[in-house]
Amino acid sequence: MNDILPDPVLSVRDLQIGIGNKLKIVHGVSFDILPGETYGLVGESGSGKSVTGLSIMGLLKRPLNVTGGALHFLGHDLRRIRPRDHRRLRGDRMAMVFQEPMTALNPLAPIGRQIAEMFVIHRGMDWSEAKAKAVEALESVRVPSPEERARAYPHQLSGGMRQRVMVAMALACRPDLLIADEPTTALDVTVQAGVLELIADLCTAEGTAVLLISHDLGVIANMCQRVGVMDRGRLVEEQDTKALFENPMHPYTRGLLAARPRLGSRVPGERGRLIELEQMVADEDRGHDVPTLVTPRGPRKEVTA
Amino acid sequence: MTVAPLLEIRDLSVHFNLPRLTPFGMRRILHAVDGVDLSVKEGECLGIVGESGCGKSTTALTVMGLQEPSSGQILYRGQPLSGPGAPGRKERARIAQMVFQDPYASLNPRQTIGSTLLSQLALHGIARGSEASDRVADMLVRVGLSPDHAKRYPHEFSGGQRQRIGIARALMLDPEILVLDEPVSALDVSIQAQIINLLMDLQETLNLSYIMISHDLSVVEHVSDRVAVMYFGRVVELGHWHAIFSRPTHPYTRHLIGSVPNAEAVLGRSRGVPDPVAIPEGRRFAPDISVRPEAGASREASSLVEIGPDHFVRLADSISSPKAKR
Amino acid sequence: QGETPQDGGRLIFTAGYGSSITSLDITATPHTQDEIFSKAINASLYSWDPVKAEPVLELAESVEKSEDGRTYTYKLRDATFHDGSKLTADDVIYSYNRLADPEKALPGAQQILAIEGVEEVQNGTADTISGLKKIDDMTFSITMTDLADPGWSLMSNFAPIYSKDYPEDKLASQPNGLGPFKLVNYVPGSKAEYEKFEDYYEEGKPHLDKLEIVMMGEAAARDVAFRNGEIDVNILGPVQYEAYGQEAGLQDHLLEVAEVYTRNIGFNSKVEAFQDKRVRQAINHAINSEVIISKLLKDKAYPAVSWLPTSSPAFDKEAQPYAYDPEKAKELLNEAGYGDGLSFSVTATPNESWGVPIVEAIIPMLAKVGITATVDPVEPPVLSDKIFADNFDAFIWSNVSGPNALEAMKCFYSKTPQTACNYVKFSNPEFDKLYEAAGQEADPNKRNELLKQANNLLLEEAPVWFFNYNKAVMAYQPWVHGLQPNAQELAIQDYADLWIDDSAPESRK
Amino acid sequence: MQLRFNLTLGAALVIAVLLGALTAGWIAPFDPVMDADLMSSELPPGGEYLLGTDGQGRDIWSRILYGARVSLAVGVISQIINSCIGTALGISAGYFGGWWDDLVNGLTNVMLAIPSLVFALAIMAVLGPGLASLLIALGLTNWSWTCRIARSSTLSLKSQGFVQAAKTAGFSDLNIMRTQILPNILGPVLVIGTLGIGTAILAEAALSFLGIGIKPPQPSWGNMLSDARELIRAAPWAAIFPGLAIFVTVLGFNLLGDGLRDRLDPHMRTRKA
Amino acid sequence: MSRFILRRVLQMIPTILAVVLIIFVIFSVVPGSFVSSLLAEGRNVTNAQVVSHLNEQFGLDQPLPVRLWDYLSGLVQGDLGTSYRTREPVWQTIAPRLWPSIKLALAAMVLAAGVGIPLGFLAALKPGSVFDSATMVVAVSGLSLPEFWFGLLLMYAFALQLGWLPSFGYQPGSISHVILPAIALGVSPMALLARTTRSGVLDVMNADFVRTGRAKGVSEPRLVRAHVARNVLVLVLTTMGLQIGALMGQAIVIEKLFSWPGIGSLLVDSVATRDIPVVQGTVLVIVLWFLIINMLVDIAYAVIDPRIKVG
Ligand SMILES: Nc1ncnc2c1ncn2[C@@H]1O[C@H](COP(=O)(O)OP(=O)(O)OP(=O)(O)O)[C@@H](O)[C@H]1O
Ligand SMILES: Nc1ncnc2c1ncn2[C@@H]1O[C@H](COP(=O)(O)OP(=O)(O)OP(=O)(O)O)[C@@H](O)[C@H]1O
Ligand SMILES: [Mg+2]
Ligand SMILES: [Mg+2]
Repeated sequence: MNDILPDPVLSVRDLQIGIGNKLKIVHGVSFDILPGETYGLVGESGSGKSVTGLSIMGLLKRPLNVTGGALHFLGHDLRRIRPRDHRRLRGDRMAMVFQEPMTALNPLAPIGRQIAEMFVIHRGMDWSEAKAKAVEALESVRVPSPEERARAYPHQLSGGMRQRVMVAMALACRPDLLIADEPTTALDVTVQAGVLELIADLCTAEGTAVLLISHDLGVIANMCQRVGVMDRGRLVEEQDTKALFENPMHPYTRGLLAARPRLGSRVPGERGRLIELEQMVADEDRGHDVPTLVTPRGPRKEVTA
Repeated sequence: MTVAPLLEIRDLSVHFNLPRLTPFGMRRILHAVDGVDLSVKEGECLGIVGESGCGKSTTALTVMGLQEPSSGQILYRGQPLSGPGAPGRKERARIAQMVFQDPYASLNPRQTIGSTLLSQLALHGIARGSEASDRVADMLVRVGLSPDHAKRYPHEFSGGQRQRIGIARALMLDPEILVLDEPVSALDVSIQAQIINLLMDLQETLNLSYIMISHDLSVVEHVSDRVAVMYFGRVVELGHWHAIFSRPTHPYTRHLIGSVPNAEAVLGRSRGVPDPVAIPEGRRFAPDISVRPEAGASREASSLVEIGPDHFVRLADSISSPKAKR
Repeated sequence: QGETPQDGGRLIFTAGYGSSITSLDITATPHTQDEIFSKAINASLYSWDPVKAEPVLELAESVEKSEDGRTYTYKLRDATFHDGSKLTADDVIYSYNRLADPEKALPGAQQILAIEGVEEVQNGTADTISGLKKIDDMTFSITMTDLADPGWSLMSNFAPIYSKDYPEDKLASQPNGLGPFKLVNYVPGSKAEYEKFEDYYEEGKPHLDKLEIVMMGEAAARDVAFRNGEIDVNILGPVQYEAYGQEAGLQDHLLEVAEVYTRNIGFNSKVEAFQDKRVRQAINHAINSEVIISKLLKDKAYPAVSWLPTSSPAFDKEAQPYAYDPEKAKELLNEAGYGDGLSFSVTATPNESWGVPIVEAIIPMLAKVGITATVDPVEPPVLSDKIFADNFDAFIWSNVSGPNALEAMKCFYSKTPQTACNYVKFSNPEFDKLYEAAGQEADPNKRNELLKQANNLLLEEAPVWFFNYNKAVMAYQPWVHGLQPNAQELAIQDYADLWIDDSAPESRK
Repeated sequence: MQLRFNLTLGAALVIAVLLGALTAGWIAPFDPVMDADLMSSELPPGGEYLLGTDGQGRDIWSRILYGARVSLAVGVISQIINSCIGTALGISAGYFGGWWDDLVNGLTNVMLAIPSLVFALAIMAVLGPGLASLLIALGLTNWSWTCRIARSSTLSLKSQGFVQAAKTAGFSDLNIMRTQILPNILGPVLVIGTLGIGTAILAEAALSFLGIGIKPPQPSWGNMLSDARELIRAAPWAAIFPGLAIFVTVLGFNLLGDGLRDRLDPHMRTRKA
Repeated sequence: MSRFILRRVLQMIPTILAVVLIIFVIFSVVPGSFVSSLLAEGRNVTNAQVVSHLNEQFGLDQPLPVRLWDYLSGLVQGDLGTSYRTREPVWQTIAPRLWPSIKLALAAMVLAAGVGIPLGFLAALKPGSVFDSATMVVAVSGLSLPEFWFGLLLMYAFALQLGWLPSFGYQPGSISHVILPAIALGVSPMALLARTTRSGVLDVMNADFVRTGRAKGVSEPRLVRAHVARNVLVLVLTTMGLQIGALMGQAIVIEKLFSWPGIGSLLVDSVATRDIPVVQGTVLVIVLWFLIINMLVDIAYAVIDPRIKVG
C-alpha cells in the first residue's frame, strides 16, 4: 500500500468531441487510468461513452473529431501524434474489444489468420510463425481445441466464442491498455460471466489497464476498481467502485443506482415500484458544465504480474 | 373449485423445418418449443426466463396466434384458441395483446401514433369520431404521454416513449392478457424503471394478466408472481418467484441466477464472478446450440416434479447432464 | 471498263438484304440475299444477259426449237462440278425433278412450272416430269406448256443444276455446283469465303483467286465499312446515294441501273371507294411523287408511268405519268362523291424506299385533298399474310415487273388469284382480253404491242398508285472491275467476270 | 453533397422534360405530323427550324416536344404497370409464403432469365405497333426487380413488431399488406420504378430500332432516332437531338432514382451527415 | 459439389419448361408465319402447292397442344427440332453462333468489370470527392445511352474518323473486331458495376470488422486489400452474374448493328422469319446461359464466402 500513484497509462484531460465546432458531443471529460487498473465508464445510451473510447483509439468517424483537450498515452500526445504512429500504437499498445461479436470479425477470413495478422503487423513475424502464436492466443482465452478452431470462420462460432476470439486478438500483443466497449451486452448472462471473468483474469495477469465501458452497473461493480459516470457528454462523478456504490455523490448517479431492479431486492409479499431517475434528478439539473465530483483513489491492491 | 385458468398452454410444441443440407439429405427439424405446459391465472404475472433461443418468443407468438403450434393447445378459459371452432383473428384480438421487444420496429414508421391507435378502434367498431379520439387521448395519458402526441410519427419519440406507445396500442382493445416479450431489454436502465412501473400500475388498475418474457432475471423477479425457467424448448423449473430465486433447484436455474453480475453481492469481495459451482458441467464454454437432435428418448423420462408448494422442477434434466442430452 | 482483266486477288462483296442467309441450298429459299451467295457456286441452264437484256444459254451449247414451238432440245457444254463429276443430261433432269418433288416443298419449284408434267408431279399423280427427255448423255429435251421462251424462267438462279450423285443432305452445308467459286468457309450470320474453282467451264475465268461475301443488313454500318475500305462493293440506300454522288472519289465509282421493280400502293377493290376509278386517279394526282422521289429517295428511283418499267419492250415511251394536281384530285373526288372525306389505312413494312416513311410523306399530301390516310405498320411476313387474307385497305410494296412483261401483266388478270399476285383483285374485261391475246401471240413484236395497250389501260385505270421504278445503285472501290448493270437485281453479279487491279490495297492481294 | 446534387439535377431534368411534354401544344412551332414539307427536308438547325428538320421535312424541335409525351407516357405508364404487378406479387409472395411464394419466385426467375427485349419483341409482334401495345409489352416484362425487392422487404417487415401487432389487433391480411407493408416498401419500389422509367424509354427506342414501336408518323424519340439512323452523316442533327433527348431524360430519371435511393436509405443518410 | 450442381440443374427444369411454354404460346399467336415470310420480298411468287406442303412438313397444320407435346418430347431427348428456314436441326443452326456470342459477352464483361470495378473502388475510397462525383455521373450516363445510337457513334469515331478499329464483322481469333461491339454492349454493365462496387465498398468500409481492423492497427491500404476487397467482391458478384447472364440477350441490337454472328442476331432473324423452332432454341440458349452463369456465381460464392454451403 502506498499513496504515491504510478504514472497513468492513459490520461484524458478536458476532452472535447464534436462535429466541427458547432455540435459538441463530449464536453470536457477528464480521467486517468493507472497501470493494471480497470476503469469503468457508465452512463445512459448516448452519453458519449463510446466516442470517448474511440477518440483514444483515434478511430472517430469523419464528422466527429476531437475538438479540444489532451490525450496522453504512455508519453505520447495522442492529439499531436502522426496518424501513422497512432496506428502503430493501435493493436500493439492499446487495443479494443467491441460490443457486437457477430459483426466485428471479418466473415471471410479464418479467425486464426485474423489473430495472426496482429503479430504480422506489430511483431513483423511471418505468417506461419504468427499462426502458431495465434493458436497460443486462442488457447489463452480458453478456447477448446485451439488448433482446429484457428481454422474456423467466425460464423462457425457461437457469440461467446467469438467474443473470446476478440479478446484474444486484443490481448495478442500484450497491450498496456484495453478498451472494452460493452463487450458482453450482446451475450447471454451465462456466457457474459465467462467472458468477463476471462478479461479480468488475463488483464490481472498481464497488468493490463482496462477501460471498461458499460451501462450495466452490475458488470461495473464486478470488474472495476474505479468508475466514472457519464451523463450527456459529461463526466459527472468519479470514485472508487465501492465508494460509488456506497456513497454516490451526484444525484444522477444516485438515480441510476436506485432505478435499477436488483436481483434479490424484492421482499416476499410485496411488489414495490422502482425508483425512477426523474425522482432523483430533475431534467434541468442535468447537462450543465459543472466540475466532475471526484474522490481520491483508495488504497490500491498491488499489481502482481 | 376447478375453474379453468384464464390461459392454459398445454403440451405445446413448435417445430421448424430447417432447409436440408444436401438435396437428399436428412430432414432437419428444430424443436423450438418442446412440450411446454403453462397456465396463467386471472390477474397474475407469469415470468418466463431462459437463455437466448430457448423458445421464449416462440411460445409467446404461439399464444398470440402468430405462430402455428405443431402440437398442443392454447386454451382460453378452457376454450381452444386454435384449431376448429377457435375464435377468429378479430375476436382473439380482444383476448390477448402483445408488447414487442424492439420499440423501434414495433411501430409503423409511416403512420401517426393517433392513426395507429384509431384504426384499431374503427376495425373493432368500438368507437368512432370524437369518442374514438377521446379514447386515444385517454390511453395516451394513461401510459404517461400527452394527448397531442397522437399527431406525431414514431421517429419523433424516444425509445422509452415508443415503448409506452406500444403498450398503449396493446391496451387499446381492452385485452385480458398482455404478452410482454422483453419489454424493457432494449431500453436504458433509467427508462426501464419507468416502463416497469407503468406495467405494474396498469396491471393493478386494469386487472390484467401478464406473460412477461425476459432474460433479465432481476426484472422478472421484480414483476412476476410465478416464474418459468425454460431451457432448450422446455420448462425446466416452474414456481412462485420467491421459490425460484431463493431455492433454485434445477442446475440451469442455478447457473442462470449465479451468472447475474450483482453489484451488491460482490462489493464486499474485490472481484466477484459468479459461483462456478453453479455452472453445470460442460456448459461453461459450450457453443450455442441452435439445432439439436430430437430429444425423443429422454422426453418421456423427464417430467416436472413438484418439490415444494407450487414449485416444479424437471427431474430428468437435473439428473442427466445437458451434455448427455445432446 | 474496256481494259484487259487481271487475274488474282481477293474481293469482298456484300449482301445487304439481311444479317444472315437462309440456306446455301438455293432451291430451298426464295430470298435475294441467298441468291447473292449461291451465284458464286451454282449455274443454271440459262443466264440473264444484262447487256442484251434477255436470257441466254449458259450450260448448253445449243438449243433447237421444235415445230410446234413447245419442245426444246439442248446440247450441254462440257462442265465440271466442284466435286469433280461431269455435267450430264441426267443432272439436269434430276435437278428439275427434285425441284418439282412435292415432298421437298422447294420454293424453287416456281421456276419450272411451265414445263409440261410438273403439275402432275406436284399433285402426286406422276413420279417424274413427263416434259423432260434424255436423249444421250449430253443431250436432252424440254417440253413446255406454253409458247413462251423457257429461258425466262430457267435462267433463274433459284433453279440451278445440281449433280445427281451428290448427297442431298450436304447441299446446305457443303454445296456443290458448277459455278466459278468453291465455298471454303461459311460463318453463319457473318460471311462466306470462296476460292477460285480451277475447272470452271469458262476459259480463263474466274479472275479472282478469292471471293468473300459478307452479310451486312445495316446500311449505316455498310457505309462506314465501305468508306473504311473494309468492303469492295456496297449496295446504296437513298441517303448514301445522295452522299456518294456528291463526294469526289466516290461519285466516279457508282453503278446505276433501272431495276425491274415497280413500287406502288395497291388499292383493295373490296374498299368501296377504291372501286371507283376516279378515286384511284385522284390519289395518283394528289401525291407529288416527284418530290418524294427527289427528297426521300434522293432520286434513287424513276417516276413510274404505269406498271411496266421503262426497260420493258412493252413500255410506251409516249405515255405520261399522272401529274401532281391536287385541284384535279379534289375535282375527281367530288365527282365520285367523296368530296367531303375518305379515309383508309396503308399496310406497310418499315422499308425506307417503299414502306412506312413513304406513307408518312403522303399522309399530309392526301390530307390536303381531304383524304385521311393512316399507316398500319407491319413486319414483312405479316404484310403478305394480310394481303393474302384480304385483310387490308391498301398496301405499299415493291413488286417485280419484269423482265418478262407477260408474266408481269399477269398480276392484273382477273383470273389470277389474290394469293398469286393480283393483290388488288383487279378485274377489267378489256384488260383480260388484251392479256389473253398477248398470251396466244407467238410474234414477240405483236405481243409487245398488245401488252403496251394493256399497260396503258392500267395507267388509265390506276389500280394502284404508281410510285416509282427502282433505281439500284452500287458503289465500288476504284480497283474493282467487271460489274454489270443487272436490271433484274443489281446485287446479283456474275462473279466470274469480276477482277481487281493493282491499285487494290494489300489486304486484297 | 454529391447526393443532393444528383437529386436536384435529376429532378430538374425530369421536370424540364415533363414541362416540355405538357406544353408541347403551345410551344411547339409546328405540327409534328402534318407540317411536313418535303421541300424543306434535312435543313440544318437554326432559322425557322430551331433544331433543323428531318428527312420528311418536319420540325425536329416540335417532334421532340411531342415525342416527349410518348416517351414519358411509355416510360411512366409502363413502369407503373410494372410496379403494380411487381409490388402486388412481391408483397403477397413474401407475406403468404408457401407454394404461392415458390410460384412467384419461379416466375420472377423466368422473367429475369428471358431477356425483356425478347419478351417485348414477341408481345409487340402479337399486338402490332402502337402506344397501347408498347405499354403492355413493356409493362408486363420488367417487373421482376420490383417483385424481388418487394418480396425481400416484405419478408423482413413481416416479422417486425408493427406488422405482428396489426395481426394481433385483428386486421385482415389484405388490410395489413395495404396499410402496414405497402407504405413501408414504397420507397425502394419508387426508386426501382424511377430507374425503370429510364429502362422503358430506352427499350422503346430499341424496339423502334428493330422496327416495332410507336405507330408512325406519331413522333416518339425512339422512332425519330430510328428514322434518322440513315441520316447520321447527311443530317446528323436528326439523329443527335432525339438521341440527346433520350439520354438527358433517362439520365434525369436515373439521377432522380439514385438521389431518391440515397435519400430513402438511412445508411446513406447518416453517412452524409 | 456435384450434388449441388445436380440440384441446380434439376431446379432449372421448371424454369425451362415455363420458358418453352411462354415462347410457344406467344409465338403461336404472333401474326405472320414462316411461309408468309417466304413471300415477303414481293419478288418471287411461291406457288400454293409448295406453301401447303411446307405447312404440312413443319406440322404447322397441327393444333397447338400437339405441336407443344411434340416439341417437349423432342426436347427431353435433347432434340431442339428442325429449323424451318435452313431445314437443318436447330442445334446445327445455333451451334456456330454460340462462340461469337459468348466471346462478345465475355469481352463486354471483361471491359465492364475491368473498368467499372476499379472506378467504383476508387470513387468509394474518396466519397464526396470530385473524382467520386464525376465517376458516378459518368456511370449514370452509361446507363442512359440508347445502345445502338452509342454503337453508331463509336463506329463513326473509331472506325471511320480515326480508323483504329474495324467497324464490323467477326473474325475468329481477332481481338480488334470485338472491341467496338464490346464497348457498346459493355457500357451499361460497366456503369452498373461501378455503382454497385462503390456502394459495396462504402458499405463494407462502414462494417464493424473494418473498424476492428483499424483497431488492430492495420494500415488503410492493407485493410482495403486484405479485408475490404474480398467482402466487396461478394457483393459485386451477384450484379456481375446477373449482368453476364443477361448480356447474351441484351446483345440483340448490338449484334445486328455490328453484323456480329451471335445468338442475338439469329434470334431477331428467326423472329422476323417466324422460324419458331430456332426462336425457341435461341431463347432456351439465352436462358440456359443465364442460369448456368448464375450457378457458377453461386459456386464462386461458396468458394469466396465460407458462410455459404454448397454441396
Ligand atoms: N457519426 C455520428 N454523427 C453524429 N452524431 C454521432 C455520431 N456518432 C455518435 N454520435 C452522437 O454522439 C453521442 C454519443 O454517442 P456514443 O455512441 O458515444 O454513446 P454511448 O454512450 O456509447 O451510447 P450507447 O450506450 O448507446 O452505446 C450520441 O448522442 C450520438 O448520437
Ligand atoms: N421462423 C423460424 N424458422 C426457423 N427457426 C426459428 C424460427 N423462429 C425461431 N426459430 C428458432 O427457434 C428457436 C427458439 O427461438 P425463440 O425466438 O423462441 O427464442 P427466444 O427464447 O425468444 O430467444 P431470444 O432470447 O434470443 O429472443 C431458436 O433456435 C430460433 O433460431
Ligand atoms: Mg456505445
Ligand atoms: Mg425472443
